[in-house]
Amino acid sequence: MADERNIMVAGAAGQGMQTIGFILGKVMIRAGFEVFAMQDNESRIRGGHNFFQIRISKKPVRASSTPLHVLIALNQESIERHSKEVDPSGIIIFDSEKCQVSGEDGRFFGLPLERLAIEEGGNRIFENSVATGATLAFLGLDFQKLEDFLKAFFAEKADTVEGNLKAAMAGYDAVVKKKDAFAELRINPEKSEPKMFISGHEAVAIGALAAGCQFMSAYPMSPSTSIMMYLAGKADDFDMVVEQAEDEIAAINLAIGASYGGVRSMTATSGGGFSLMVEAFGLAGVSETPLVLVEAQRPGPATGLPTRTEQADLLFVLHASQGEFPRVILAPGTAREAFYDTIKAFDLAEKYQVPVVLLTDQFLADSYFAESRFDLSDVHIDRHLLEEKKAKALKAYKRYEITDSGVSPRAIPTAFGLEVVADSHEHDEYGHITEDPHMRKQMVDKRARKMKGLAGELGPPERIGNQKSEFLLVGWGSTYGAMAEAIEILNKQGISVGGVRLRDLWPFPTEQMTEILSDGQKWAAVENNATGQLARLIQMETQKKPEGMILKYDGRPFMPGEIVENFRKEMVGK
Amino acid sequence: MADERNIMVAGAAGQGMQTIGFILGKVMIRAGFEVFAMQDNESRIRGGHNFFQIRISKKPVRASSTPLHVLIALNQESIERHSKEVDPSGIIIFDSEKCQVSGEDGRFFGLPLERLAIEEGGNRIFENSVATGATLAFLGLDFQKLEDFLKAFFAEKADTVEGNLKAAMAGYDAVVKKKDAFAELRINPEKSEPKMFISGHEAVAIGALAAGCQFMSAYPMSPSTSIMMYLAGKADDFDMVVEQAEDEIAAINLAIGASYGGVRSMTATSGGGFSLMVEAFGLAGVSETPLVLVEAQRPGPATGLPTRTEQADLLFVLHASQGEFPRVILAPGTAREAFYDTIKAFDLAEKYQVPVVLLTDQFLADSYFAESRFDLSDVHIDRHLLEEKKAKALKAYKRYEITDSGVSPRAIPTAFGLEVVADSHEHDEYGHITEDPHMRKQMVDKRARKMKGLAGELGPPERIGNQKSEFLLVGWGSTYGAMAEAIEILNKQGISVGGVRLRDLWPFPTEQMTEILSDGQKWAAVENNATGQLARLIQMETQKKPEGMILKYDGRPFMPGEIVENFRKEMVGK
Amino acid sequence: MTVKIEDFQNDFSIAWCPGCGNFPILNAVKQALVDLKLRPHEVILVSGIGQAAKLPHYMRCNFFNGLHGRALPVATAIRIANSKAPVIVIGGDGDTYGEGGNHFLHAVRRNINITLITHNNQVFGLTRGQASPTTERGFVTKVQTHGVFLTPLNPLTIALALEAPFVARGFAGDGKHLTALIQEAITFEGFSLVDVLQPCVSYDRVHTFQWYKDRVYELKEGNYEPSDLMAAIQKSREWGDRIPTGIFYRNPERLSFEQHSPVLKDGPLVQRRLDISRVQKVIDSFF
Amino acid sequence: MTVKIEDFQNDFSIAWCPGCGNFPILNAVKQALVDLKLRPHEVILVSGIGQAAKLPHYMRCNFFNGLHGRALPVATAIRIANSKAPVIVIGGDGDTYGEGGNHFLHAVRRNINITLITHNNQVFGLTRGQASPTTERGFVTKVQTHGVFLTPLNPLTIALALEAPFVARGFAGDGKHLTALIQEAITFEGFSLVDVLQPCVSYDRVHTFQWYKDRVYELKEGNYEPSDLMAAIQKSREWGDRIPTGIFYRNPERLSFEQHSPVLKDGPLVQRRLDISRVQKVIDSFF
Ligand SMILES: Cc1ncc(C[n+]2csc(CCOP(=O)(O)OP(=O)(O)O)c2C)c(N)n1
Ligand SMILES: Cc1ncc(C[n+]2csc(CCOP(=O)(O)OP(=O)(O)O)c2C)c(N)n1
Ligand code: SF4
Ligand code: SF4
Ligand SMILES: [Mg+2]
Ligand SMILES: [Mg+2]
Repeated sequence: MADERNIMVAGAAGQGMQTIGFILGKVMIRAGFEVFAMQDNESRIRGGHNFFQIRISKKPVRASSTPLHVLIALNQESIERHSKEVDPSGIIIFDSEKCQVSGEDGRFFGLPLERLAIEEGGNRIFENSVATGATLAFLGLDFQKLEDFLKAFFAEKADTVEGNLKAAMAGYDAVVKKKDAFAELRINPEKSEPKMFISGHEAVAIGALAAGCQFMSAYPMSPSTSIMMYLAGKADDFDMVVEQAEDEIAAINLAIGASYGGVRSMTATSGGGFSLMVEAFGLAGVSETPLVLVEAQRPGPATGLPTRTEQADLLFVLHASQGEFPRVILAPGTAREAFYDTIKAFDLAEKYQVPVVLLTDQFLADSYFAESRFDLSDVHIDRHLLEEKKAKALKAYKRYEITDSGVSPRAIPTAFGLEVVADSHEHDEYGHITEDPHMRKQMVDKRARKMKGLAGELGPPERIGNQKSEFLLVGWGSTYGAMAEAIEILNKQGISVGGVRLRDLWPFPTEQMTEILSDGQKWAAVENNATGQLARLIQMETQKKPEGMILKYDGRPFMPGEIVENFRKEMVGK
Repeated sequence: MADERNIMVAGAAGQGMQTIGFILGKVMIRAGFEVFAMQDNESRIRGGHNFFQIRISKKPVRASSTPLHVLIALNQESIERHSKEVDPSGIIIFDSEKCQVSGEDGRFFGLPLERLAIEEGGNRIFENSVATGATLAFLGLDFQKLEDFLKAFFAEKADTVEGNLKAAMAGYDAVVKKKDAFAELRINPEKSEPKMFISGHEAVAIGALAAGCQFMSAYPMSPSTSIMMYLAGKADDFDMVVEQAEDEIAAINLAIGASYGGVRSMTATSGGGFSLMVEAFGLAGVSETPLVLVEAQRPGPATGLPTRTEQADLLFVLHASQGEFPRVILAPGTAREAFYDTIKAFDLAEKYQVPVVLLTDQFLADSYFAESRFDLSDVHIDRHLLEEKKAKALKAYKRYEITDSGVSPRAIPTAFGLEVVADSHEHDEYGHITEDPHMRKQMVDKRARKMKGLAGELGPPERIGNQKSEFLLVGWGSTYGAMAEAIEILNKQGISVGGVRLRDLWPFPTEQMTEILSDGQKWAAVENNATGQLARLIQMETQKKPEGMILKYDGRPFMPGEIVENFRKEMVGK
Repeated sequence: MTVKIEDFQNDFSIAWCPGCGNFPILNAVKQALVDLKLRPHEVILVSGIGQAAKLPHYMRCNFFNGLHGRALPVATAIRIANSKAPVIVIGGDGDTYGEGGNHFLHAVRRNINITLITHNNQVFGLTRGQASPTTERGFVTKVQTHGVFLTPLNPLTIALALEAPFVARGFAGDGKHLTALIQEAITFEGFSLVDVLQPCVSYDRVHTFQWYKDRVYELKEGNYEPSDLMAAIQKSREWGDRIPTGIFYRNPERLSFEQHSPVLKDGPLVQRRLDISRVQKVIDSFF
Repeated sequence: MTVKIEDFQNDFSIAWCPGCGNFPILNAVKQALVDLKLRPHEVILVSGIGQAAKLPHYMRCNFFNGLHGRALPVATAIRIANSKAPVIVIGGDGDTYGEGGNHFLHAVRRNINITLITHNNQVFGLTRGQASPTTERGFVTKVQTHGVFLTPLNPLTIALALEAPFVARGFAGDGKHLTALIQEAITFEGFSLVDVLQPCVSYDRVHTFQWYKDRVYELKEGNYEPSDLMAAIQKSREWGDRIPTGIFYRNPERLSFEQHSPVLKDGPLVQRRLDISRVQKVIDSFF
């Protein structure tokens, strides 16, 4: 029996692919599978062409894969676009009364989806459930799992549960009748611990909750909006204010204000919005106000491809804003990492009084991961503030006291009877404007010293696979899953490839990377961009140049197979 | 007789240092000296402490120097701050009735400046002229030069000329009486061709005029405002509109609009304003709209030191804006270069349809250079537009046609009966929104191909001095003059040092720099910043690391002597 | 040569939701241009980002589709450079009054001769239904979970507070009236605002075509004189059971940017050529 | 413990020009705080960049001196985080109505309980005398060489067009009246604007203290009722031989952001602590 299946739900925006995809994913994870699901959406509300792709597997998966085993084609266009991606042994479910297929292709499985939905469920909106039921049957899975989930999911709407279930059952039954024709597609889950089914940005959002974030301001921008949406739904329960700003400049200044005002705060945007935040990003830097900022990358330049994915903002974020000041850049590769990195971001922001950027992208943001329970036992919130006792003992409060660590005592205004200042000019230790050259130099140096402490806080580059391999793939952020899998495949193909993955990107692990890259392995960067930004950063930091580049910049994420293919082209023989 | 003299006019904002400094500079240059003058101003309108420092020399000078030979101290504070910088043979001119000096220091030369101004000129505002006259006398120069200049300068105001002249003569006479006491200070000019006395930003502004720029939009921000001010005064004569924008975002979008609309256009700002322009900078990139942008650097982060100098925006400008697209960065080092680079910027912007950044800084902007006449005979304006004949023959106009050079035919809207489009999304050849992965990739590649053509347009790194020296100093932008002079001094001191200066910074001259740095010379970067941004860029591009860094980041420019000193500390023995 | 509405047709496929209020606005824009005998290459459309802002892609014309919120400065300078061409800005309510709010204020102050058509659907359509600056109080979204409680921004009142010389409101459900408004706005010499009530069928179930139809009424000259600024401000504040459409204010006396500017008086910048001897003179002045 | 004006004194040296209208405003701010019995550590000042915006450095207080034009969003969120503290924004006219124009619109819409004091000197002081959004027509500068011809932005009218619940104008030449206005603005529950006529002695030779003194008159309750929005709009447009100062509009009925927000009703955010069991519940919801 096979190890995994790829399912795609495809149709026009507004046809509910997200719901059915989400339901399928949940049912599969509850059935005991490992699951990974990605979304591919156009920038429109109705019509066009979207899909939701789910991979179920017996072993952990963190990327999508080909070929498809089940295609749920909700309209004619979906049949035409995706049939060729379906395995010969696969199945294409479509509405036999609304779409047409030509030829004698055994993969086509027509069902009167809409009619069954109306006849069985009582409403055409249940047509997706017919297809869901059929999919379950093809995979040889128990209907009960779906029933349990739908009952929980639509808990408050008995009618909806009823209609969905009847429609799903109709789809299920239609397939079960032809049981043996598709026996090849069946798959059995392993018994495993229950897992969370969670997207990258949901993980960021609940990371923020776990970190005690109480203020979030943003201006909607794909693919970052999901964070604000999620948090807005939880704000009341978490003593949190979520404020939609009039623009991104307001969004970041609001977040900075809230932080100065005394609560943990964050903002989220995409590259275009970050562009507008750049000045205030420097304000956080010079005023030493803690700030957590999610930069959810999408393809640029400018408006680019609003609903698609890319990793082309790394060097921009690293160098953004006039002048020089310390910052932190974290690039999680999975939902689990996104959760913990968010918590870490809040901690580092306050411990070092610097802006911390979580660099995500559309692919990470909207993809669903199967994750073991996020463990809160290690999560402690330390605000790293000046203690009341110390405050009371102070003769004069120097907000920007020059210290060895570069970190100065931070207090919350109106508490402790101190006056707390923050300033955007170069300033003296009291926060007053200065033009003195010596003070200027001292302040630049003080801020810069934080880099040393920060370097000690970050994790080392992660080694993947054999450390003594002939080749090395080097990647960061959301390509993690696809790259790791590609390494596995290449090794199976007899090519000795290891990997290095950077999650904590800045301060850069210069020593470690220099060491890693001094082993004489031929290396290639794997990046979802056109210029190899991590590779360029590595060159800057270590003076090591890659032998090859595996780049993709068409707005779509890597699949492991593509990396394998490109690797063979770029590197083998080098 | 000595080769050069350093003169400083120091006082509070509002005391007219700029006028007297400017007048002295003009008179000196007309007398046949080489002149360099820099300004040091606080961020305030009245009071505080400012100075204007003029160096006159028999050979070309492009940096300030120490010690001072004449200090015109317009208030007590100026005496206290700057006396120690005055050479033992030098002179300190001050108002003997308003300021006090202690001790028996032969350098002090008190004159009742204000009283003489009133008595002789009829108004206290002429007190600076008294000091100017005295300075001339100390240097042994002909009064006639001053008289001629003042008559021309205040041409329309006979009263002012009269008052100034009488006051100046009083100062002059007072010194001439004590003729021999200060004989050491005298200096004779060489006879040389007449030269322009022009600041870096004046040169940018007239470069724009010479390039046929007809639109300029900006939001005031030091040290960039001088460009807008200058152009506003010339707009009527040059069929130009200069528009003060409501903010920097408007400023750059206005400039882009004017360019699309059909005229050459520009904007100017400093780092903080550029931060706000970053998004539209990418808009120029993806819409392929020509744009010339002056980024006049000042020390950051954020508000930083508004009226001071730094070179810390290089990596920011290079990587600014989400996504990846070609751009050009030029960093002139003198007024002359600023003029020609501005003209070149307009040409490249239209030839390649890319944003071009002129990276200046406060020091370059506000400093006055002695320059031979700017020659216009090589300046030709080519708009690089689609020709009318070709336009008329087109079946369909593809604004973003995919070409080998990456450059597509650009037309002006409403001309030729074509519809001209510009788009901020990823688009097809017609400029319509596309989400197609293949078109996306083709468009990224098309835009990226411009880099190749551009690389061929730029000048190579400039070698300074001996190419086979033991050491190499590497610098860019406004440090040019000080670095070149430091190299001269070091060689005179018996240390074998050469230099490399980058003026055309991007596309980077990777091959040439790799070659230069492969010679085994020990090299150090000379930069007015804290992290060595050019050094980091060189590392990224050539994988060569400097042996040392000569950095200054206190908001003040380098003097040659400082580079010499730091070089000896950093490099000698390495 | 007469111009037909088909001349403005292109074959780029429209990504708006079926039934969206943007369709009739697109038609009205085209029809107004036809009525003005303008041909596609003679007019320049400028837009930002949003559903409304896609409009220029859906017809033949010169267009500059720039950034979210930034259409007005682009349009202003296009007009300065090319001051004979009619320039029309198409914006959404988020686009124009949210992200672009500052440019709105100052474009009105400049009184440049362009026409701003705002598709005011009281919602961020393209980003999936968050409140916009014009959203009515109480409207619940996934971000405004307790309903909007900010004061809605009334674009007409603001424009009038800035003495905008041409302020009008149209309704997407009345194409004929809207066409006439747009036409007059384009011919008006100075900054003209046409704020259009535009139902969003996907994210606003309250302000449907019917909801508006039940409420809108036309300001008819004769009954209403659009020449008194204070009266216009007062009228602009009417909203509820009755919602006025039409021209609220028209002031042909106020000089436009083009009329003021000493340089533009001599004709469009784009038609002038540099006289290099002037540069020479400037260079001379530095000696 | 009584508070004295000296308690607000610090020894940082003031960089304003001698005779500048900013000095009496600084005094009025301090005096208003003294009168309200607030101590330096109890009040938070927020400013942007400009001459006016340096004010917080010149007195003892908590302050956040941020970016040019961006004081309002910072102040808004400080108040949200710390919703018991009086938050006062100090801005210039360029700062607040130019660079920060969009935030001005939306801060008014939010009706957060902060006080905005704009030092309106009709000029960009710190950058040496360019026109600001409030500069009167005809004013010649080195950039506006033919004199300003844009319509001056009337901040009071705009605020009123957005239904700001407290709109006042003060004059730097009448410190007592100004103090009273600031005091009332601070105690007002909701967004309050005090636009202050401030002579710039270095760049504006027209609008001197005397020029204003010859023209200003106080709106006195009794003669003028600041409760009618339309009347206030009308009054806000009066400018010329007579210039009204005082409270143009006051609407205590309108609920503030703090009063609306379901979360802030329970007290300042900064005083609450996270209950980790709630996070556990959220995590559970992903299974
Ligand atoms: C700088 C920036 N921020 C945010 C966005 C995301 N965005 C695109 S359209 C839009 C708002 C759309 O609302 P509106 O302007 O009212 O237009 P509609 O879609 O309703 O026509 C937003 C926030 C963006 N493209 N650019
Ligand atoms: C982003 C940005 N743009 C421009 C500036 C330069 N700048 C500083 S203050 C100022 C305007 C000052 O005018 P106003 O706000 O009226 O204050 P005033 O000095 O008159 O009190 C400007 C343009 C800046 N600091 N930051
Ligand atoms: S979301 Fe609303 S505004 Fe956008 S296209 Fe659909 S109906 Fe129209
Ligand atoms: S320039 Fe004007 S506003 Fe600024 S301090 Fe001087 S007088 Fe005051
Ligand atoms: Mg809208
Ligand atoms: Mg001002």
